Amino acid sequence: MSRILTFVFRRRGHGGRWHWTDIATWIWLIGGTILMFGPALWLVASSFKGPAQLAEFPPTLLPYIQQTAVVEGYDAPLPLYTATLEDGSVEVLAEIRRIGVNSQMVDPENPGERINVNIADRSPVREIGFATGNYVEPLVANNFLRFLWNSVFVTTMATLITLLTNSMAAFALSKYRFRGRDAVMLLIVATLMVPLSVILVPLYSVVNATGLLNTLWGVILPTVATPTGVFLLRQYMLTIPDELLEAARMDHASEWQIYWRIVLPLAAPALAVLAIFSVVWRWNDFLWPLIVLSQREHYTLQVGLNTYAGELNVQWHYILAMTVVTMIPVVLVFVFLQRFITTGIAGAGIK
Amino acid sequence: QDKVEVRVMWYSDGIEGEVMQDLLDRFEKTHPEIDVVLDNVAYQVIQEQLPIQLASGKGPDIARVTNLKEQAEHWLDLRDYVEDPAYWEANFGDRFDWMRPDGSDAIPGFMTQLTLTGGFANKTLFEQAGVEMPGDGATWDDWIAASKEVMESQQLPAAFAIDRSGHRISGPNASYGANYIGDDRMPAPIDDGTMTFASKLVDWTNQGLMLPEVWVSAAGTTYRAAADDFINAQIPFYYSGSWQIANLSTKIGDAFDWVATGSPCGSAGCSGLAGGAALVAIKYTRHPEEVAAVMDYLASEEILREFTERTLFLPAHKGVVEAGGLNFQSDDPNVAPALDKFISASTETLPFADALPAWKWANAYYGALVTRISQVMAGEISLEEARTLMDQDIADQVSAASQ
Amino acid sequence: MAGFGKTLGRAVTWPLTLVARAVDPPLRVWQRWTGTGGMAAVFLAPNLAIFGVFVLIPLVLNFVYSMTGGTGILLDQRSFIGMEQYGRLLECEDYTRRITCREDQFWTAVTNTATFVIFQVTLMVTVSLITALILNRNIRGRGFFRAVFFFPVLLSPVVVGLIWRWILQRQGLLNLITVNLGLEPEVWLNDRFYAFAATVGVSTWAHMGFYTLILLAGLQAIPRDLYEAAEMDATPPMRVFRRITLPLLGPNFAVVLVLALIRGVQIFDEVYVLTGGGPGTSTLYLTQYIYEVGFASILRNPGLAAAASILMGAVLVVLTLLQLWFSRRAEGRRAR
Amino acid sequence: MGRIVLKGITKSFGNAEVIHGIDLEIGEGELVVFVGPSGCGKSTLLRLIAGLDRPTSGRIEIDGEDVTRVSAADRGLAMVFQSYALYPHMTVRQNLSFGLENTRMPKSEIASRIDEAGRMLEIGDLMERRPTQLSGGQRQRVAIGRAIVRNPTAFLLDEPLSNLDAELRGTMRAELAQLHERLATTMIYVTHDQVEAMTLADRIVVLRKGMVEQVDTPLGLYNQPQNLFVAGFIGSPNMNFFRIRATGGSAELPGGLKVPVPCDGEVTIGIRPQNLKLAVDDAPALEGEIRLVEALGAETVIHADAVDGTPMVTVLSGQPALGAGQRIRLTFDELPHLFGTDGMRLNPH
Amino acid sequence: MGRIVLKGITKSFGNAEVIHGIDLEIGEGELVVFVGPSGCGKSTLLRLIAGLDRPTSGRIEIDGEDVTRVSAADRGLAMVFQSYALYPHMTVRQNLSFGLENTRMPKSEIASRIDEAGRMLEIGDLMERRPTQLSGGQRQRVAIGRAIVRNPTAFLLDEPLSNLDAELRGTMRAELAQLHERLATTMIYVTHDQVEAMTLADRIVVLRKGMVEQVDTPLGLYNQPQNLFVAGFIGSPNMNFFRIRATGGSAELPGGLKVPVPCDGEVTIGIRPQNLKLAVDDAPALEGEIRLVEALGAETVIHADAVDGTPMVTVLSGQPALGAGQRIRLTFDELPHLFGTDGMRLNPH
Ligand SMILES: Nc1ncnc2c1ncn2[C@@H]1O[C@H](COP(=O)(O)OP(=O)(O)OP(=O)(O)O)[C@@H](O)[C@H]1O
Ligand SMILES: Nc1ncnc2c1ncn2[C@@H]1O[C@H](COP(=O)(O)OP(=O)(O)OP(=O)(O)O)[C@@H](O)[C@H]1O
Ligand SMILES: [Mg+2]
Ligand SMILES: [Mg+2]
Repeated sequence: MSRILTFVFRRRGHGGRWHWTDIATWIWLIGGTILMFGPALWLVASSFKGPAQLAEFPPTLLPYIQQTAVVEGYDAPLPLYTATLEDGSVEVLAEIRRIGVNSQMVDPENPGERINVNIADRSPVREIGFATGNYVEPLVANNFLRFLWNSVFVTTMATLITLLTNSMAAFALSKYRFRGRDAVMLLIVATLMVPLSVILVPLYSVVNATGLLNTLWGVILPTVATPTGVFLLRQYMLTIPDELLEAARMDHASEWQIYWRIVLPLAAPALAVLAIFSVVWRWNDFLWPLIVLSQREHYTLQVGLNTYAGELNVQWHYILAMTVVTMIPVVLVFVFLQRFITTGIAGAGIK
Repeated sequence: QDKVEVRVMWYSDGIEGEVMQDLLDRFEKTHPEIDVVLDNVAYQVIQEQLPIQLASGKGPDIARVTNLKEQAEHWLDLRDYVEDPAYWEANFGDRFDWMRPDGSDAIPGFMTQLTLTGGFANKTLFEQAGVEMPGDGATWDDWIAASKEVMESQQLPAAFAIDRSGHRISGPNASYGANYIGDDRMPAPIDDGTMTFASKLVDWTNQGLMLPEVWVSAAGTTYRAAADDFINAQIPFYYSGSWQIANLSTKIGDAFDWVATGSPCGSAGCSGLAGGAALVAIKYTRHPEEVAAVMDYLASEEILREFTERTLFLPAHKGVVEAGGLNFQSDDPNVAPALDKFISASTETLPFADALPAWKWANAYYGALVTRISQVMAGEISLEEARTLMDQDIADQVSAASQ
Repeated sequence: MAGFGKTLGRAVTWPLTLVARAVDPPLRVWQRWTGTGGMAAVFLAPNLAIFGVFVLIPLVLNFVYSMTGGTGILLDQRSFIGMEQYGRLLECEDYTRRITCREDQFWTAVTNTATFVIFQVTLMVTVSLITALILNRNIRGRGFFRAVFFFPVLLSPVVVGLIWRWILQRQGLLNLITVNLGLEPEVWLNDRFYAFAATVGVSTWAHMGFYTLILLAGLQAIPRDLYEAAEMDATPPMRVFRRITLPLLGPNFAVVLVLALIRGVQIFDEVYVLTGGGPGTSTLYLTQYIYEVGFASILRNPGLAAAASILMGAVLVVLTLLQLWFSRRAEGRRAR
Repeated sequence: MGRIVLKGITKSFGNAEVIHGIDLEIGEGELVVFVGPSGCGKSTLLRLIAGLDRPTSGRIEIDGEDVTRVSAADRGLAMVFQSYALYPHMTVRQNLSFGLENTRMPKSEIASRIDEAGRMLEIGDLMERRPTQLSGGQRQRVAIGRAIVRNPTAFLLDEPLSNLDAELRGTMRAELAQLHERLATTMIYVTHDQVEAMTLADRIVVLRKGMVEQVDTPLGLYNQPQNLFVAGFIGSPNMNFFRIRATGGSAELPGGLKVPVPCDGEVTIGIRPQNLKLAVDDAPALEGEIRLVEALGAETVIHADAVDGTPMVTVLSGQPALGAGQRIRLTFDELPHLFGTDGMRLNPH
Repeated sequence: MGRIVLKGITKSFGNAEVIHGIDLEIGEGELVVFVGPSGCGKSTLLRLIAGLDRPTSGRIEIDGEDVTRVSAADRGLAMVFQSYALYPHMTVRQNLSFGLENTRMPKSEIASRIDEAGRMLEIGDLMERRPTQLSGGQRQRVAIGRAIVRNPTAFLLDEPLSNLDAELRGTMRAELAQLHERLATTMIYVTHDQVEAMTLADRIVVLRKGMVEQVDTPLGLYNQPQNLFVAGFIGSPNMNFFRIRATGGSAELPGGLKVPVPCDGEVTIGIRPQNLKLAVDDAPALEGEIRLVEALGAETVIHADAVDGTPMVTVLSGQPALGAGQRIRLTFDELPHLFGTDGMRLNPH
């Protein structure tokens, strides 16, 4: 069974020996993992960096904070540095203050004696540490739960409606012959062409006219009729054998039941794909909610997150942290849904 | 008793949102009948969404805005609502023209902060290189020459950088005698003053003195700041503006000493360019009285002083400025001198620069400048071609706007 | 976990099932009354209604915008000027030299976008296809790798642009590596070629998971016995791929090509953050141009932006129709 | 319940007409079998009756009611598809219950019907499996079960047994016969299998290129085929045909055996292989040379070429010691079938 | 060319072992047929030989070479799939030529092979159609054609004719027989059809639940079934079995007919339906009551219950005037088959 699953390149791959395709596969996978996941992991690591460290050149891989030591005679903990002394020896010293290019330092073991070090000859002692404030502060300060709820609401409703309406339309477009079918299909595909960011103003006018401004439905509705979804589902449903529908018709099923009980379950892989996309899109939607929602109680996470983007300064440390937080649910959804993609079962009922 | 809700659309570059929230909380305690909601938004919302809202007669009650003049028709005239219009005239009167139609006497709001473009120098780098920092009255050439020395001695990638923004180079342009405003208050053709500084910039870029990626690696009017390079001690000199003070302070920390330098001089003066954000009342509010109450509170000297001290902004309140003695809340020894420097530099702006914020076509000019000069730096067009194109861009904008 | 997932799935779908059951009787009556043709209308209605209001009307409005002038935002504040905006976009003194065009940046954006799309779509389709093929193999940890390749899709474009700018900037991660390898550091984003390659690469990085998933779903639907038949025929792997996998992947491949093309032409956010269109104007793409003209400055020219977007849409429609025409031919051959 | 009448049915796909005007009456409770060569339109006709396709012209009545425009779901028929068409995402049980749930039948009733069908079709153990986990034969049985549980006005079965092994096919055939007897439901049954057709059918409809060639009882068809096509199609191995000129009331078969013929001129003489037997040595006989001997154990099929080259087949019982290349002499007792030049039967009924 | 040897082959899917140790030798140019009930592992065994699955244990040799670990592509065999597995996106011609193109055969050679196969299988007119545009039978023929053109070391055919109509199946069977004769290529053939098995096979392998029950020539199997299973499985209708106690060298069938038995004790007596005939009135006979009469035209199958209730079937030639409910008395000439309590044959070979 297992080797039935193996694929195009499997020709000589089995039998225990390694075929070049196996090696290529693993090179691709490992390389891909580094390339795809590496930057993302780095993003997560960076989200624990303080603002200063984020701006730091060259960037570090991991978040660090400078070590400090409490030194006798000084109230505040002092930052630690490795300093190269005049005699060439290297020591860990605590800095009292820096004046120009000179750093006044003290040996934590021996607080009495002050040492002057040129700042070019010292480097901070740092250890991996997490600026958890990046997470805590926005979460505490910013009505986060409210935003979360709004996002969940928007994402869930939009995804459900998307799946429902798109699959219905795709069903009609793939399994019925009627006049104007090609025209409808064409229309739907044609509207893929203009990006949302371009028709924002007209769309705003429409949403304004329908009274949906500053409501979550104003965020949900314009996005659910996504032509992409219809297109995707239709193409998949074309591969579902008509005979199954006919069998159901013979079983006294109404067209609605055929759609609901036969076509929908069989389109599960495509639906899962669309559901994943929809969740990702709606969850990450930013531009459109920004336009519709101008009142804090309606903000979605992404909108809330972007309040850290100012005119002249962007508080990246908060944005990164919140990006990571907002990513968690979608990752979970993906992990949950992706298993449905594996089953290409549509053809299985047919001889 | 129903509370009246007043919505404030607010964006933050730093901690000012928190400060404002704090101030408003205090306001609500004393005014239980008013519920002030601070809608923190991205600057993009102010820039892109608010205009649409305003055009369709909607919007918040109060907003923090930077595009003041262009949208002046939407601001509410608070003259009939505030307690003491004279107080407003006295303390904010100078800037009202930035935010009301030409010839109007409305009181649309007040500047929450003033900004002024100006330079920053990495004092430590200069010291390490053993180069004397140019003093007051030093020209752009002096500064670049000094920075160049530092760059060479410290093996830095560049000598200086200037933010990629038409606004940022307009102060220096003015210093070289530029004037954008024609006699009819319509845009004048690009003049030699502008071209002088532009050609300097291009030369500096070609010579590798100016950090190339800031201007070259972007197209159109995209804003790019070089703050991070300064923060990382990659450039000894950085021309940006007063708003960077808080940012530099947090991110540089103790790494090196830095100073504000004001604007270097050109042939015509040593001008920076003022600007800033204003809190304005929106004409479409249903509760002008309450809005005015909030505005009165926020504009009061005491509150504004506290706001300024906590946010490290330049004050725009005449009384506050004149009273002086601001107790800026920062441990950083570099901050207070820098702020002082900017306050004193604000007296050196040239009249043309002062006129710009209240001039309708400034943005058209800025856009053309930054778009085309970048192209010259990238080697796509020559400076002469750029001049024609800039004139043409501006003319196009004007004609499009008047259709 | 699986059991929990099932329960959860049921909990979510249960209300929907109830609704689905409730609507059945009335729909049955409707079906008897109108026949299956009428049912097609029922199935299309919700989508078309939402679609009409929120997509079609704005599109039409957009077209109207393209024929108005001025800086007003709402239609009633704008004056009708006919096709002037189109004229302005298309006007050139010498069509061989972009610089002589009235909107030279538009033409720059058009050529840049065309080049970008050619490279990006090719790369995107190739990479997603290879990845889909590999993920379709029976390898250990398939689920994990699938998640890995999909992960960047979860990131917002702004964050994508940002991460890569940090990697590619003068003192970024990449230069850290090159320096450690003993090479000269390079200001990647200041180089025409590298910047262009970066936009192609980064946009592929960010979106390939999307297309991989679509292709993967398609691969799963190909009957296995066909591969067995091919194996009996001693078909070399590449030939199996070309002659069996590719053709049978047809419909999904069409989806991917069309979507990749469309989204390629519409590329914006991540590039905007990554290169901002630079160096110079060498990665200035159409949507950025439209954005700058129509939104970025306060002196917006929505009419011009709308006209540009309509032109862009028109070109896309033509390309897509061509594409669909090809895939329709393939569709004729589909399935048993 | 279950009288089905077709009137002047035609069906075209695009320009190609595949059913050319069929009239047919199927009585209540009758089991009618459609036979005919591959591609002759059996499945198409069945689909028209089912309501899955609309006839291009003509009229379909069920129990006197015109259902031509009624949808498949509302005709109350059940169908077993040639390709099974099981719902791949449902278990066997769900496959069986799906049709019942659509009629809002009580749960207990559904369960009992399914149990019964499961027992009858020996798929009781497979109830929780999905179609992918079944062998071909098991799938076919589930498909039949799905029709049975519905208790329909009429069954439409498109080659329901074609994928079963011989043993199971025999059993299932008997089951179907019993089922039909018990339910007395009208059944229309498409098959390629002569034995199925002969044993199950009340009447057989022989189709050819979208036309009805003959409708009759199995033995009627066998004994009195109306034309050459039916004669050749019914019966296995096929009937032997000899095309000869008849003169003076008789025709001479290759080898010299004479057959009385009621008319003069060109005729085709048809003799079933089972009716041929080895001739006594000196009697006049059909002569030929053996080409191939197929020993089936109980009987032996002998393919031979008559002296004039006409191929002929005979079935001899047992395992006679004959081999390829040997000469063979055959004769027959029963009157052969006679067909005219137009292919129509000449014998009296 | 084409000697295939299986040694101790077993195959498990997960925990379920479906092939339990099969040893088999298939000679060069031999045509071996696998028969057995549905689900007994015929297809699985074929796939193991093809190399599409790997045996769990055991060893497969082709022409003396161990190919157990060799991939299907390199075994040089051709297979006709039970599910056709035609490439849906290719025309018939492309389907046929696909395998040949892999071998870098000259174009003209490919074309001529395809033409020949097209002629042989009567699919010459369909060359430019796609599988969707073919009837089931036509698809099957294309699938066979695809194997034929390859000219393989051996053919593996998984029920290749199961979807053809009777007539075509007969023709195809003959064609296959000729093909085999002409090519002299080894063929392994899975079928449910007794006639196919008997007429085509050089040897028949009877499988049951993943085990080989008997391997023999068709007539060998028919005449000397080694055990009850084979006796029951081969021959249609199934052999009648009577389980009786034998005493004193003979056993008494229901009705009183005596059969000599070489030993005492419980035995099963097997009599083929075709060997039963109507008894002369007064002779001792097998007696029973007719339950069902199936008239097939040339012969009539009579299902009856013996007096002790044992069901029995007889096949009478022609159309005897018998009906359900009538008493029937049967006798036989040939020696019946005898099986012991262990189900093994007792008769001498
Ligand atoms: N959808 C269709 N489009 C075009 N032609 C069709 C279609 N369906 C069937 N045909 C043609 O109609 C004729 C009758 O087909 P049908 O399936 O009824 O044959 P059949 O008698 O069931 O054959 P088989 O015994 O092989 O199943 C065939 O020639 C077939 O090619
Ligand atoms: N992939 C599989 N996983 C699990 N069990 C399987 C698989 N394939 C076959 N089987 C089981 O193995 C046994 C043999 O199956 P196989 O297909 O070889 O039967 P067969 O003799 O060809 O039957 P049929 O005559 O119905 O085609 C069956 O019980 C079947 O359920
Ligand atoms: Mg058919
Ligand atoms: Mg099988």
